[in-house]
Amino acid sequence: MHILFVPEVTLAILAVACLMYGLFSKNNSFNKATNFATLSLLFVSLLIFFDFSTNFALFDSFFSNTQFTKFFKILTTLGAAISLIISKNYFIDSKINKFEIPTLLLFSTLGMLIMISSKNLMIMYLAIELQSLSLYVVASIKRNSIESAESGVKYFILGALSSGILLYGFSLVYGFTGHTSFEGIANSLVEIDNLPIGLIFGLVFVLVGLAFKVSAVPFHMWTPDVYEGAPTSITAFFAIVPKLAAIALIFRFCLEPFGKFYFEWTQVIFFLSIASMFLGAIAAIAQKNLKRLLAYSSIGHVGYVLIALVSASDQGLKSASIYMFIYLVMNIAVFSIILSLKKSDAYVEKISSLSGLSKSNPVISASLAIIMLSMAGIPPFIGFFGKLYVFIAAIESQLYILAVLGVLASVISAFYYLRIIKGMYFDEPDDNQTFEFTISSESKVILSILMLLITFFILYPSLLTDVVSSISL
Amino acid sequence: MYLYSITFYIFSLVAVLSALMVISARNPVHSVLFLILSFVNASGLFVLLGAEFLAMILVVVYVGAVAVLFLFVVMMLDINFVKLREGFLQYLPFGALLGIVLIIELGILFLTKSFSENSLSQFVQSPQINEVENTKLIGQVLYTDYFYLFQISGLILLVAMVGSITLTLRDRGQVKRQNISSQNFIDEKNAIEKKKIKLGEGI
Amino acid sequence: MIYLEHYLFLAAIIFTIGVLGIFLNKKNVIIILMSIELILLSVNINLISFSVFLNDISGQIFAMLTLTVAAAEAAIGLAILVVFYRNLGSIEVNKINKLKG
Amino acid sequence: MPLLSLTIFLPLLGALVILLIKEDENSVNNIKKVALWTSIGVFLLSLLIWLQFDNNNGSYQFEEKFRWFNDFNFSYHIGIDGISLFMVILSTFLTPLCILASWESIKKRVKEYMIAFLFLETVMIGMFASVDILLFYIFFEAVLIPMYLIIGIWGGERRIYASFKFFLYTLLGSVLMLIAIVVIYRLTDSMSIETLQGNYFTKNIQIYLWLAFFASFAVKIPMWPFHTWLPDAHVEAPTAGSVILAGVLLKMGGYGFIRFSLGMLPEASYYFSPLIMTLSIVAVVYTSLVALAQTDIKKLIAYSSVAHMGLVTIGIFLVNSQGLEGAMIQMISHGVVSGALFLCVGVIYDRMHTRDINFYGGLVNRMPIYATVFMIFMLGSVGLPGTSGFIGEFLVIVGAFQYSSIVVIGAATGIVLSAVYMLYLYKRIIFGVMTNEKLTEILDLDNREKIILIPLAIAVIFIGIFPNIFIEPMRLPIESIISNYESANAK
Amino acid sequence: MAQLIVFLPLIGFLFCFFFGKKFNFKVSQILTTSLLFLSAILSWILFFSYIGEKETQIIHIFNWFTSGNFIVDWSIRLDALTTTMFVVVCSVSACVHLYSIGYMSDDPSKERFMGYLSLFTFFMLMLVSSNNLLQMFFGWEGVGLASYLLIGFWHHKPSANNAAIKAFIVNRVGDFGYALGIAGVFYIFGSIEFSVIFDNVDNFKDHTIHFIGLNFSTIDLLCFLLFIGAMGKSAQLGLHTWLPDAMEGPTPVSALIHAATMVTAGVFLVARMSPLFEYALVTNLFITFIGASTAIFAASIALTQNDIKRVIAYSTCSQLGYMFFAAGLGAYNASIFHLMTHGFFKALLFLSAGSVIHAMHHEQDMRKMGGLFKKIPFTGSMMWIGSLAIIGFPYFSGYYSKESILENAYYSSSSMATFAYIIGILTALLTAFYSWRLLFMTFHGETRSDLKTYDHAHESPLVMTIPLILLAFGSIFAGILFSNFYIGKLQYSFWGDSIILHDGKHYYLPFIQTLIVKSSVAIGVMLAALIYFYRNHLSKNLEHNLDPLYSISYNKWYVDELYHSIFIRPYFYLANLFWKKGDEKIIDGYGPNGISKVVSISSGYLSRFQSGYLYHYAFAMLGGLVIILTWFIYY
Repeated sequence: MHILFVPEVTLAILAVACLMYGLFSKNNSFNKATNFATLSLLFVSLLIFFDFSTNFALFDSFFSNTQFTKFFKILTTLGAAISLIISKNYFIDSKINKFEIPTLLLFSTLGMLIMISSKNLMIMYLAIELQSLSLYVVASIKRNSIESAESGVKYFILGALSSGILLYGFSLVYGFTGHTSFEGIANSLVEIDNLPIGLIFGLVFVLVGLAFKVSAVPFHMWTPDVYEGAPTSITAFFAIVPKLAAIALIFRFCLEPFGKFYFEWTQVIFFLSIASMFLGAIAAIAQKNLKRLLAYSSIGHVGYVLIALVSASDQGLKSASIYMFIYLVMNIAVFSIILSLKKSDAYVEKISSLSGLSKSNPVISASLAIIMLSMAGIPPFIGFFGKLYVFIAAIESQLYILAVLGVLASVISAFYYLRIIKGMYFDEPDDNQTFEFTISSESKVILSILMLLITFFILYPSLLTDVVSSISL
Repeated sequence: MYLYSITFYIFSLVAVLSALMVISARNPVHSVLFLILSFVNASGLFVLLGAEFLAMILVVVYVGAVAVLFLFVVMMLDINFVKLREGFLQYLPFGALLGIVLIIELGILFLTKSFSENSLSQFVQSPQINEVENTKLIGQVLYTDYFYLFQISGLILLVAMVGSITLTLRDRGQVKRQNISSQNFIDEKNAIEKKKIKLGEGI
Repeated sequence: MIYLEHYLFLAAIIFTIGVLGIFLNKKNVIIILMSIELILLSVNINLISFSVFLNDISGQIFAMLTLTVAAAEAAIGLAILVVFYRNLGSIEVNKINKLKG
Repeated sequence: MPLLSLTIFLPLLGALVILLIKEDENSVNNIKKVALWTSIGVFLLSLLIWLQFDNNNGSYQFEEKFRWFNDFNFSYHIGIDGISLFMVILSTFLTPLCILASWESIKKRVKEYMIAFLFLETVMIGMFASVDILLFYIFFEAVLIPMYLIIGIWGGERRIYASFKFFLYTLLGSVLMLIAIVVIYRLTDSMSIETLQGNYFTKNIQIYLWLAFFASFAVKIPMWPFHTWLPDAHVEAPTAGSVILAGVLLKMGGYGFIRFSLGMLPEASYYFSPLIMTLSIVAVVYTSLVALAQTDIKKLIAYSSVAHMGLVTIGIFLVNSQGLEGAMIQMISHGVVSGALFLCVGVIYDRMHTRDINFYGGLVNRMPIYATVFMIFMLGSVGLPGTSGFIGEFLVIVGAFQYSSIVVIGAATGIVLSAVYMLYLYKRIIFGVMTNEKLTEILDLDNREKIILIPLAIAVIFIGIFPNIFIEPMRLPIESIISNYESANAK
Repeated sequence: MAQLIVFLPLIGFLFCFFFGKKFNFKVSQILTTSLLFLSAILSWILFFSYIGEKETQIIHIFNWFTSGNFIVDWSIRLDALTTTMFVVVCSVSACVHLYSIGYMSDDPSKERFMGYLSLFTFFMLMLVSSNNLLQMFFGWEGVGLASYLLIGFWHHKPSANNAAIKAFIVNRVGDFGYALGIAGVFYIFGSIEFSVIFDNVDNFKDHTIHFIGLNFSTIDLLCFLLFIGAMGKSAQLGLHTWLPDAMEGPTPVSALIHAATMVTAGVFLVARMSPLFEYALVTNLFITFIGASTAIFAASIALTQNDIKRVIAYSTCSQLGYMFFAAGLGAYNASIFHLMTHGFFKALLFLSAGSVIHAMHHEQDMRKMGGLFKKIPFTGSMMWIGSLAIIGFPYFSGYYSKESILENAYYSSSSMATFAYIIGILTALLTAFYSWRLLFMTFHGETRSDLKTYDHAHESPLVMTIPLILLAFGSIFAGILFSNFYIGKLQYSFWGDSIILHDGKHYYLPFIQTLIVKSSVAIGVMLAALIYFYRNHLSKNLEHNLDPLYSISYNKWYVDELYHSIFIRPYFYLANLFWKKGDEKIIDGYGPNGISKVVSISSGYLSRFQSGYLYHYAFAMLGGLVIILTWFIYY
């Protein structure tokens, strides 16, 4: 019976159960399914926390279970659960309350969990597809909205293209090493000193595919459109959860089978990292839509995490874990605000419509301001520590150029974060429309905890760093 | 051996040409048909390689299911096909350039000497027919070693199903459905409602 | 003689055609979906030929899984396309530009 | 008793109290009072620190140290020595005056304003009291937040431009410092300013580190040509914001130069001192000239700040006791004087709502007390002997003579040029016949303004007559920096 | 006692500053004046105590500041030089204080004025009693400040404001040199205390120093820098422009500035530093040259000025020139002696002029005076005494000091000596001319003022005349009484080691030279009498016929205009250029604003790149892929 407590298995069963539960409950199916899904995710994260899956023989060739994967899996499940909690109201309010949504998100989360711990190209591919197919659907779930449909189309087509490229890369890797498992690939490379060009090609194709998943420049172009077009609750999920899995995967893919040849892949990641940081920072400046802005901001954040990847070290791994945790915290916080903030009966999406928020809702605007400063990496807020750790990793690996470019990009990006604060605090409201902040009590609790974490993380950073310190591949 | 080569070239030529037609045909219906042709030829190649099971699967799954699905959708959506061909050439130079570069690079990868010099050259011989036949071999591992993959692909299909239904199924509010149990359990007291109607006011 | 390279190059050509199909096409989304199928086909050719030449069955299993996923992808792709068509009344690629900037 | 921590965090406590007060018409005064009394309390605490300070101890005093990160050697390590002592006191001295200065002029969002100010005070004190470099950096950057809000919310017409320019410009400088800090940590595994004083790095590394620190401090102090944010920020900031900006925030750059560039990177400092000298001399001459052309009073004073800070940087990189002590005294003095000048501008701005020099004239006829205190600060700015400005300026000149003739001439031109623009300003505002009819009803200083300005005037004179009180405590730390520097460059 | 002398005026000032408004103005007036008189009396007592041989005495007050080995103390150095200056400063200042009570009787802010006067005196006393260069600088700048305050006392007058600023800034230019000089002295000697410097001068006789790319003799350079300061304070040629403008202040201020405080500071500095200047051979030549040039230059301007105060002002300038060239030639004692006598008669002249102005209801133009002797005979005779003193009429004080300077010039071995001597004589002639021109134009002949003013002209009240009498006493007898101590037989015992004395023998001019000197003065007087008294129309003719010369003189050699076009205009031009072009266009334009513009433009570009079209996105992805592949192929 142990197998039933393997988190992935449990989640698969619960996902199907959720589908059934939603299908057969007569009314309020969305509510019920969502609650069910949330509890399932929390339950699964507990399972992950207590390591029920270790040493399960049948999984050995496909799943790896390390502190790193455990950390990311917990983040993923918690992130998914919380994003469900904070977006529940929004779903109901904007009449996209279909029970399929939590179900699909459960499946997607399952895909992510498998992604995180996959150590075989095949299962990696399947996991990625399981994850993204669900997301394609939820992106276009608001059927009567052109934007939602368009974002679905774009996400789907570009995603399919990227997975095609990824797959092509897999086939090359498989062909040139004769293995699909990470260990096999790594073993077949032990004796080789120079990576054969075929494998380099395979590697590049795979990296491009993965770069799409983490939305690194220039494979990022879907991100702003999908973030903007998808219903905000879905965007919240997009911004929070899949990034975690994709980052974990790209780390593991680079460091496990190809760890020896880091010189080759760091060249690619180096370029992606710089491009992401700068594009994320620069392009965001012209944005008027809050969700789009956050999309670019997430692109920028990915650039920083990739710095940690380029450092190709243990410290890099830890830094990335910390960074992703902080990214998660900040994004959940910001989306829990956006998902509850209405102005004259419409959810706030334009940056300009934030003007005057500080007068009517001082607490909310202060929170949002703190989050923005934190995202910009201004101490004493939590975001600073993410950047600090990334730069420590970079400096340890003597990536001075990357570190310098990183901080320069962070200055540019500070501009648009500040612009939001400016909108709330400096601008006079242009109209008399009032803000309405409706937030469920659960979300309120979550938001408060996160705000405390963001603000007072500085007091006891070891809270996080101790957890991370044991992480390795 | 010549026969093998000739067969290979015929299959691959047709596959490539029909693939080209897929993306350049004026009529989407033709595109779909060319897609089918391309797949059929590819499955021929699979047979040449000795992967009969996949060849069959390819024909069954693609030609039988996917391509038909495409055809179905193409027919279902009421689209003005003539209009859909415009503007193809606008980006051709760029696209062709990119395509050529990609082809050349992949060509460099596969057709240069360095390729055959590396570890794979030992396999570059005529295909071997295994002692165990292909289908059996797949069958031996698919439900054992790759059981979990199989399960996950099942989940993927489930997700695809759920997803397509969610997206496309429309609840038509006006449609009146018969609810047999409620018909059966109707209470006669409630079946008829009496109302007093005042004169000159209507209901 | 037909070597592995021939198969790989064939796959490369089909891959390129598939890729070109995605961005040369400005009008019809369905063609794009088909191009994706072409890409996946090319991958399958790759996988199977490698599998045969490496004398390793896992490549064929991989190809089979790919086929499954491709089918699922096609289904979802078409479903999304239908949603889009219902909203816009068209499947022209160059009308998909509400979201930009 | 952790006196220093208490000093640092007491303002934050005050801010928390204010946070709990609901802002309405009745409670506005309570909010102001809480802020004022908190800051006065902090000032008294800092005086207590001064009282207990041991002049004959060159190392850090009032040290407190707690481990902060488990995985890295960062710690909450604070302490003050003679160099930081007066920076702390300057901060605590100016804050209550600023709060008092905002008593009437800040009408909207008083609660947020006071919170921002108290937060700012915490951060400033914390920065000067940090011994751990990372802690220093955190405070150093955190300063941007309240200042950004102060300029942006309560500022003038172009406040948004100014606040963004301020924030981004200084951020740009300081992030490079972050890289340098991390590099230092990687190389030495230590983050304590105290242990890193000396010559720990090879010259090549020093040069890169130095440039990174330079980027940050040169913008902050600000040196020519990184100064253009300052006039904008000053002009747009509310009076109290300008006071703190000129009074304390600029000093962060000079403080950083002494602590980091000189203290940790002596060889690079030697290598780059010609660059600093060139930029500083240009700053002195150039900005003094530009100051003359200004029509906005605040802008003029802002430019004069740049010129005065040019003297500070010259003094610092002379690395002799006259130069360094001169620079320190000049910083203290400038903190008082320019702060006071901005307060003076605030006085008439509150009355007439314009800072245009041409609008004013002949104020002495209606505002004799104002004219007198303004005169004292003006003379302090000009560097008249007997005022605080003189000591620093002159020590720098004395020090500069030992360095190079060009530098000393450059530094000394400041004597002439500062007199030109300040006297010209004074004449245009205060003297002459009152031609503008709007001015005829202008009132002289009220009691609140007197309470603000007179302590500052006393401070200006006091520092000028008894500078030794201020030089004594910093003597030992400065000597150790100098001897470090000399032994490093003797090789 | 010395402390009292120095700080009593400060007490007066502080009282006026803090409590002046609270009490009746009379309290301030009486208090400050009596304090000053107290100071003056004390300083005379002190002075007489120094007439006997007495060691230099140093009274330490407290340490001002110490930075490294740069140690500055507040202290008072007492020697013959200091006490002389005490006497001059306190006496003149006391008289001016007293006089001001009368002169400023119509002014609304009397207490402020009295306070400033006391402050002025205090700073000057600080200056002269200093034992180090920096305390001296304190006084030095302090008198600058006080002069600024007093010149601009009537702050409603734009010309007064401008003059005040001009005074301060021109002085600052000098201070620039002085400050450098102090820094240099510290650099060389390791101390700025006089005794240390003087003790070590010998060691640096042949020392050279590298300065702005050239090698200088150290002492020459230091003295040159210090002398720049002295030039500024003492209004020597080049930095003299502030002094005539300083007439914008009330007349007692002018008296104070010209006679006792401020302008004498430069001479005092050179005398005080005489052990150092003694070795500055080149600089001494320069000093002589500047001094002599100033003497004749200022005198030439004084010839044609019509403002009564301006004439006297230029005469001060010219007399200062005498003092400087004497100092430059090494005759420090003569220089100081002239300073002292000049203090008395110049104060007398100014206060008398003030009295005239007071009588004429603030009319200063001599062309509107004349014949006033009948109306105000007392003032007239005071003016006569002063004028006799200034031209060196025998047995008046000026006679001794000026004669002594000329003697020194005649016998000096310096290469500038002859030049100085000739200039000295010429200047004496001009001095006599413009002094009598002033007398004639003001007091004699027909009146040119409107009758009403003339009729109302009246003698000043007693508070104004008493100081005149006191000063007249000084002007007449200072020479007779003290020449022995300063330049005569007793000079060694008197001066002690407070200044450098050359061979103590008192040479007298050869008879023929004496004759030349005396006759030049006589010619000056007679010319003035001829032109301005007997043949009044001649003046107009001369003005006309000697036009270029006259214009040059009348327009002060166009120095102000010159400065305006080579300093002030470019200054403003540069200021605007740096601001508009430098800061706004270049630094901001290419710096922050430029970068943000670039960023926002590229941001717009990037968001256009994000066109919304699928094929563009796919193209970008493929492009990225191909680029990376190409990179690896060519790498």
